[in-house]
Amino acid sequence: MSQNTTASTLLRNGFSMEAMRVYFPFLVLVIVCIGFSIFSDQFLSARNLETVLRQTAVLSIAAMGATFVILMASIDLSVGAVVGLSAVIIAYFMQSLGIAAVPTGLVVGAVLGAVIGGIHAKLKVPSFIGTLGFMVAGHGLMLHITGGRPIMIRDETMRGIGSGTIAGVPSIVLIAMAAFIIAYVIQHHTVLGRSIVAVGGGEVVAQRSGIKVDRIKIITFMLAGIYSGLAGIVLASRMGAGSPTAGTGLELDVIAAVVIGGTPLTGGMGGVVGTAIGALIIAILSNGLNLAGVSSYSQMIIKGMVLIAAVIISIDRKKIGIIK
Amino acid sequence: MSQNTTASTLLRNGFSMEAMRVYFPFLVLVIVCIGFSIFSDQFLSARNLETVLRQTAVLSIAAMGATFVILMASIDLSVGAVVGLSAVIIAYFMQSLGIAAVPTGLVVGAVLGAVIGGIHAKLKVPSFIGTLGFMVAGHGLMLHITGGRPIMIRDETMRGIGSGTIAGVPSIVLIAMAAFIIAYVIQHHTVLGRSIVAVGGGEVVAQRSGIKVDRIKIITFMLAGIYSGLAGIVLASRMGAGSPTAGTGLELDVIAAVVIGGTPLTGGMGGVVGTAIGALIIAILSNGLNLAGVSSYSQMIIKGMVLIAAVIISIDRKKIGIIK
Amino acid sequence: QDKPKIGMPMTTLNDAFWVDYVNFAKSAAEAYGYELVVTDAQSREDKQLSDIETLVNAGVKGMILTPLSEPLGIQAIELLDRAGVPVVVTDTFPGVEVGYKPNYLAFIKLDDETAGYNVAKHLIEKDGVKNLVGIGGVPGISTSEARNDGMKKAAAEHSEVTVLDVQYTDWTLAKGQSVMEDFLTRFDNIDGVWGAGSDPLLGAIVSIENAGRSGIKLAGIDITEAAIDSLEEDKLSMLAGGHWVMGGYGVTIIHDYLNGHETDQPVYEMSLYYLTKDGIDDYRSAIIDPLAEGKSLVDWKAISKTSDSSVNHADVFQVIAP
Amino acid sequence: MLVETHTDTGSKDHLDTPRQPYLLAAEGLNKNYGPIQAVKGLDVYLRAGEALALCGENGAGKSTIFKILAGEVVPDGGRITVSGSEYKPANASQAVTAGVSMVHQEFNILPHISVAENIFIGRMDEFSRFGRINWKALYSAASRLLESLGIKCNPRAEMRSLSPSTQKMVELARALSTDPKVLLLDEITASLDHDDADTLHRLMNALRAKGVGIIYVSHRLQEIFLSCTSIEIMKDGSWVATRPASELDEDQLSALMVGRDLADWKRPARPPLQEEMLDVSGLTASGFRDVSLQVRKGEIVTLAGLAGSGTDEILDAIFDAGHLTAGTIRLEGSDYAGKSVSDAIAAGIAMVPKERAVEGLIDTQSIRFNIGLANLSSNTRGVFVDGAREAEQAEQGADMFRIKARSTAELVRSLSGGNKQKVLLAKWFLTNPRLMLLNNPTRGVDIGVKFEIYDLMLKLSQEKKLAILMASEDMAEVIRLSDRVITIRHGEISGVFEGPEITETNLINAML
Ligand SMILES: Nc1ncnc2c1ncn2[C@@H]1O[C@H](COP(=O)(O)OP(=O)(O)OP(=O)(O)O)[C@@H](O)[C@H]1O
Ligand SMILES: Nc1ncnc2c1ncn2[C@@H]1O[C@H](COP(=O)(O)OP(=O)(O)OP(=O)(O)O)[C@@H](O)[C@H]1O
Ligand SMILES: [Mg+2]
Ligand SMILES: [Mg+2]
Repeated sequence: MSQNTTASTLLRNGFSMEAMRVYFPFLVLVIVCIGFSIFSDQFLSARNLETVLRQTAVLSIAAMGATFVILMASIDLSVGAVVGLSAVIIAYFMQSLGIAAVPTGLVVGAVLGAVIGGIHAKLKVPSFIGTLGFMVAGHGLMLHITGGRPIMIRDETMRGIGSGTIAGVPSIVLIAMAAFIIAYVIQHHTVLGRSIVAVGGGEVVAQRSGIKVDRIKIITFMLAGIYSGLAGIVLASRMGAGSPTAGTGLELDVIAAVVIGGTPLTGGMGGVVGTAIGALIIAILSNGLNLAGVSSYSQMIIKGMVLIAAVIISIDRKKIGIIK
Repeated sequence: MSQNTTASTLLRNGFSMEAMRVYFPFLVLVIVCIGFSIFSDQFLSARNLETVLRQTAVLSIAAMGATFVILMASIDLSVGAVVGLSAVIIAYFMQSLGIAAVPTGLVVGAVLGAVIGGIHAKLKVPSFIGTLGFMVAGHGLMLHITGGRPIMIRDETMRGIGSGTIAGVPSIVLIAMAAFIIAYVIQHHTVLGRSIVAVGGGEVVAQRSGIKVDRIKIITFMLAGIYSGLAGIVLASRMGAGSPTAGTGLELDVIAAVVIGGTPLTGGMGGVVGTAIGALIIAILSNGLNLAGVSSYSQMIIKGMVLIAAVIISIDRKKIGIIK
Repeated sequence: QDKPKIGMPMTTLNDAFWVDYVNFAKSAAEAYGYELVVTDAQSREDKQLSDIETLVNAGVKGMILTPLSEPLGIQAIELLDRAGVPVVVTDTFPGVEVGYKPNYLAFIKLDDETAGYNVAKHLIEKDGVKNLVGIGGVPGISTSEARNDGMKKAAAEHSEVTVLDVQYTDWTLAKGQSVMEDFLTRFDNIDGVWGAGSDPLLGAIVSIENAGRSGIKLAGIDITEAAIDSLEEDKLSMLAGGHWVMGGYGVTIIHDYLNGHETDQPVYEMSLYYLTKDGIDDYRSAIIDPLAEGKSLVDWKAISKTSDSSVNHADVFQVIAP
Repeated sequence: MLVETHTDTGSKDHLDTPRQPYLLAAEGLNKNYGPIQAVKGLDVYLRAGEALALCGENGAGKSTIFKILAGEVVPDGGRITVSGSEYKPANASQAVTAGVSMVHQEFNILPHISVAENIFIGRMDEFSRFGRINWKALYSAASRLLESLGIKCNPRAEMRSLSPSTQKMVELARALSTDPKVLLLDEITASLDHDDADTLHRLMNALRAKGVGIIYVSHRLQEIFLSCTSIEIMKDGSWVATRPASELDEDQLSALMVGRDLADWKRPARPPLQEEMLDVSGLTASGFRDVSLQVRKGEIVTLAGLAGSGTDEILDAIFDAGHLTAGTIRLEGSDYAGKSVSDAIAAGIAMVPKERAVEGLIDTQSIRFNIGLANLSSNTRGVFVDGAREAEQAEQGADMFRIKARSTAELVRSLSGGNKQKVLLAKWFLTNPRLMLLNNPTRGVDIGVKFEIYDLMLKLSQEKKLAILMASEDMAEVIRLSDRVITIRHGEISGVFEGPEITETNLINAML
């Protein structure tokens, strides 16, 4: 805390402070990495770092979108279902359309996001419940479409996206990076991004300041849907299939990544830089525990505790104020 | 809306107004029941109504406890894990202690609740993340204790609780009713209940009114833990075992029951009467859809949509203000 | 229109194996003139118990049960006994022997441990695997744990074989993939992958391809269409399965019981069909294609005591092999 | 500009200057909240360059009128024109587009983004191309605006780093950035310090000179005469009178507002008191240091200081004594070792906080619940709440402070601002304290009730030997009530004044 204060006196304006805050999640990342490199020789190998990045791709893309929703102080439990639906629908249409089916994933995400956002904004259904409903219904729909069996993807281009590299970097990692840069620009340099932060910081104030709050809510859920759709494309290419259980449980990892990254569930502050680090932490945790050969029962216990510890270190209590 | 206003003029004091609000979830319950009685002859049979009450017992007990947490504007994702741990630990100790092991369930709940509450209140970890950590770790712990295999309960008294009746009413339903009455009294007639609502309505105001907010938070999570412990006892007696997967996924049903019952996630209003109805709605939904012979994929889709519709009808937007 | 109902409280329906199981049972129910009411517990025991109670209230005449756990099996059998509903248990041991209550007619099972054992044996003895990793199912579910046990047993019988590690995947392709990625990073010497289910194995195949590793043999349980394709492409060396017939035979037992015919044996044990690359063509033409064309694979009337009292269930309840 | 469409009807004694067209004319406004008629057939006429004060008791309907004009509340009836054209805003941004801007009484800020964004957030399109923001243009526009208004702050600073008064001024800048024709100010000075209040009044004059019309609400009547040209008085949602400001004085205005003449309100002579209640010495915490002061039983002592001088912190530190870094507190001669608010309440200390929305009241709950909250320890039997006593106490509080509500079961959120303040006072006075800490106790309370509260404070101090330590930004209030005034400057005591020494000049000099 005192370190924080000293640092803040050194810095003059709000944006450097913003930059400072990113170091807390980063600190957690460093601690976790040091920890694992002690228990496993392979952990810091180039090959494993590439693996970790691959494993982070889907999570981080989905979490970028969810960051916007959480910045707005809403929550999205439907992430996993939308990612899964996108993957399943792509795989379904790929059987007839081939690689041309890829954009359907984005369309699915955008449409679902708009519907979810519309229900939330216009019918005033709390986002927790609205998205919970879509989570349950979405998984049902995936089972309908697949008939309970994974739909294999035979298209070589699609499979190549999942497994290939470009200039030595896995292509899905490049996709995730591009998604991050776009999210960064949206958050920090666009009217939409600032409006999202404003709605999260105070909906009534935003409304009174002339922001069309309902419209921003719908657009934000749509944006999150598009990100989930993209995550679904990456998932499908990585798995070579649209599986009826694709994306199950992803929403909790996504929310954990966002919060560890320093965006509180009360919204209005934080952002995508922290989320990228948060997603890495979550992915590294699974990877590192597996590498260290920890039994899967113990892994669950350790993961739960590390999650709490990470948040203890990373969140900025002073700024958040009341913690709920 | 106008109906609400007219009604409120007829009624003089706050408790009747409070009572009014309960009608919205009740309305949903009635609609759902009418719907199912059209599609299934057996739905309204005495035997099925008894079954539904049995099926609601565990959920409603756990949801009573969670109502207090949500009234306080926190959230508890660890409900399922605590219920499961309670069931598993009872089953474990029952092997040597017999029926005397039953209270361990309450102890487990109380201790876990106090720890969770302490981490939240003292270390300022947002309850979503703190309880998510305990959810993951708790399931790991259950697997450890059971070694991955259910522990049978052979004690006849215990099994009798789960299947028996007293004066024609299933004993677990009587337990749930007692738990409800106690929760009602706590919420409406005790200092603790007032304090919980105050912390949910405005933490700073509560603190400035002489309420020891941290202590209330810890006590509330402990209370919720005890309710979860009790739910674990009922679950163990109903299942005749402590299973390593007991309670999985229960937390989402619990939160849905509370919100459908009219307690918003922003806390400060609502309460246990609504939750009892909300739990019934959730349980009836599964029961009715199965009775009506709806295919299980479609059930998921219908459930998701009904959840949203129920909230559209039941929540009191005027009172809640901003919906997040 | 109101046909008598038979209840089938399923543990999960998001998996190819159980979808085949249900579809096969449906063809039996249809042939005998029942409505098969299927519920999905989504792997939750309390939900399965509730589903069973609800099915009883729906007035089912009999039930085919695959309990999520032994205690649940006992609870269910007792509950069904009180309600007077006959039950045939499949796949998972319900904790009690047939006849524990008079309504518990039969147990049709696959020996999961043996299945896990045989698959591991194939990898060890036919494929010469020395350093094995296991891709498991769901922790705490008996089928999953028993298959693991069988695999470990086989490995223990061969002193030259090491089981490097076993991790769970919730039977999913995605987790199979990421678990395998981590195995590949951890162990340079993996030459065999044992799978408790075929979906996670498909995920493992993708990881191995991505990592550019060769010489790793994979085999596992559950014959699904997608897995057969991989078998054909030499990405898998063997698949064990075909036990999705259990539910359909359960319907036969119930049907006969309701018509006054006791079944012949308390326990029927399905021996798995072990499919390797050379058997694929036959398997496709004998099983997959007829199924796809909607043909019933079994002449249901012919194996029912109700239509032919000389039938012996023990002779006719077999995994369907090409 | 459209041709004049409205003239005075003569049926009411509106200002008689028919040459100029009305900038804003609202006629026959009605608004019902269920059975409550918040506004009943009210007319408001505003001319360019005019500053109209809207006066009325708490709950008279002033804020409701403002919300109607600002597009936040849809009226049940009535017709509004702005510059002669029909005006029916569906939301705040339509109102702004039509030239009507409002500054709310509560804070309306976004704490975690920059000052510049707080000003322009609703109109960022003006500073962006294809959705991408031109930050340079944004900051320089904000910088220019703030400078032209005489508001000193960095447009890049995070909003939460500013003082409350400056935050309020940024809100004013936001309203003015839209170049409004009509500016609505709802009790804005309640949040401003002296300097900023001066700046505000200068700005109001400048705006009027530019032809902007202003409607102004404040319960500090002297301000109204400083900056308003005419006064409209309302009661229970209905129009009472409209007069040029020059034709009224403070006493006449209060007589019109509350129907009684308050001109002769004087603090009764008070006997000197000896017995010590509070003795604070060497008190230090963040925001102030080495503060020593005494309050005797039956005495009213006031801490006076500019915003940020530390008066709020001193009151807070006594009430919630866990954060003290040095110093001792003695109550009635014995050491007070309390470390928390509940210790303070148990020791007979009560405190009416400054920010009622954040620290004072839970607005999703009833009046009864809120009053009961500070009295939980006394209204109990074991762990149970004595509901009957609680209800009785709430009734007593509602009577004592004349809270305008249908019943004590009404939710606090549906009360007017001043009535909320009364609930807050009732909550704390009913704890029967021996030491009362009051921070701006009559904030937003109308003039009639204000004097009743003064009477009550004096009566309790006299009869029950209640000791009162108060802070107030209302100079008239300080002078009227205090037995002693302690001025605070930069967190330290800068002077002590008693009896006739308590004059505005003396105090201001010691505060600056
Ligand atoms: N949303 C609402 N629901 C119910 N009653 C309301 C609502 N808003 C206002 N009222 C009532 O309307 C009346 C007028 O309130 P309003 O806030 O306009 O008064 P005001 O003149 O601004 O008072 P104050 O000086 O205290 O701010 C009050 O009786 C108030 O209780
Ligand atoms: N969300 C809401 N729901 C219902 N009524 C509301 C809501 N928000 C505000 N009000 C009504 O608006 C009126 C004004 O409330 P508030 O105290 O916030 O402003 P105010 O009257 O201007 O306060 P002050 O007079 O102190 O400036 C109140 O009568 C209140 O009932
Ligand atoms: Mg007002
Ligand atoms: Mg007001």
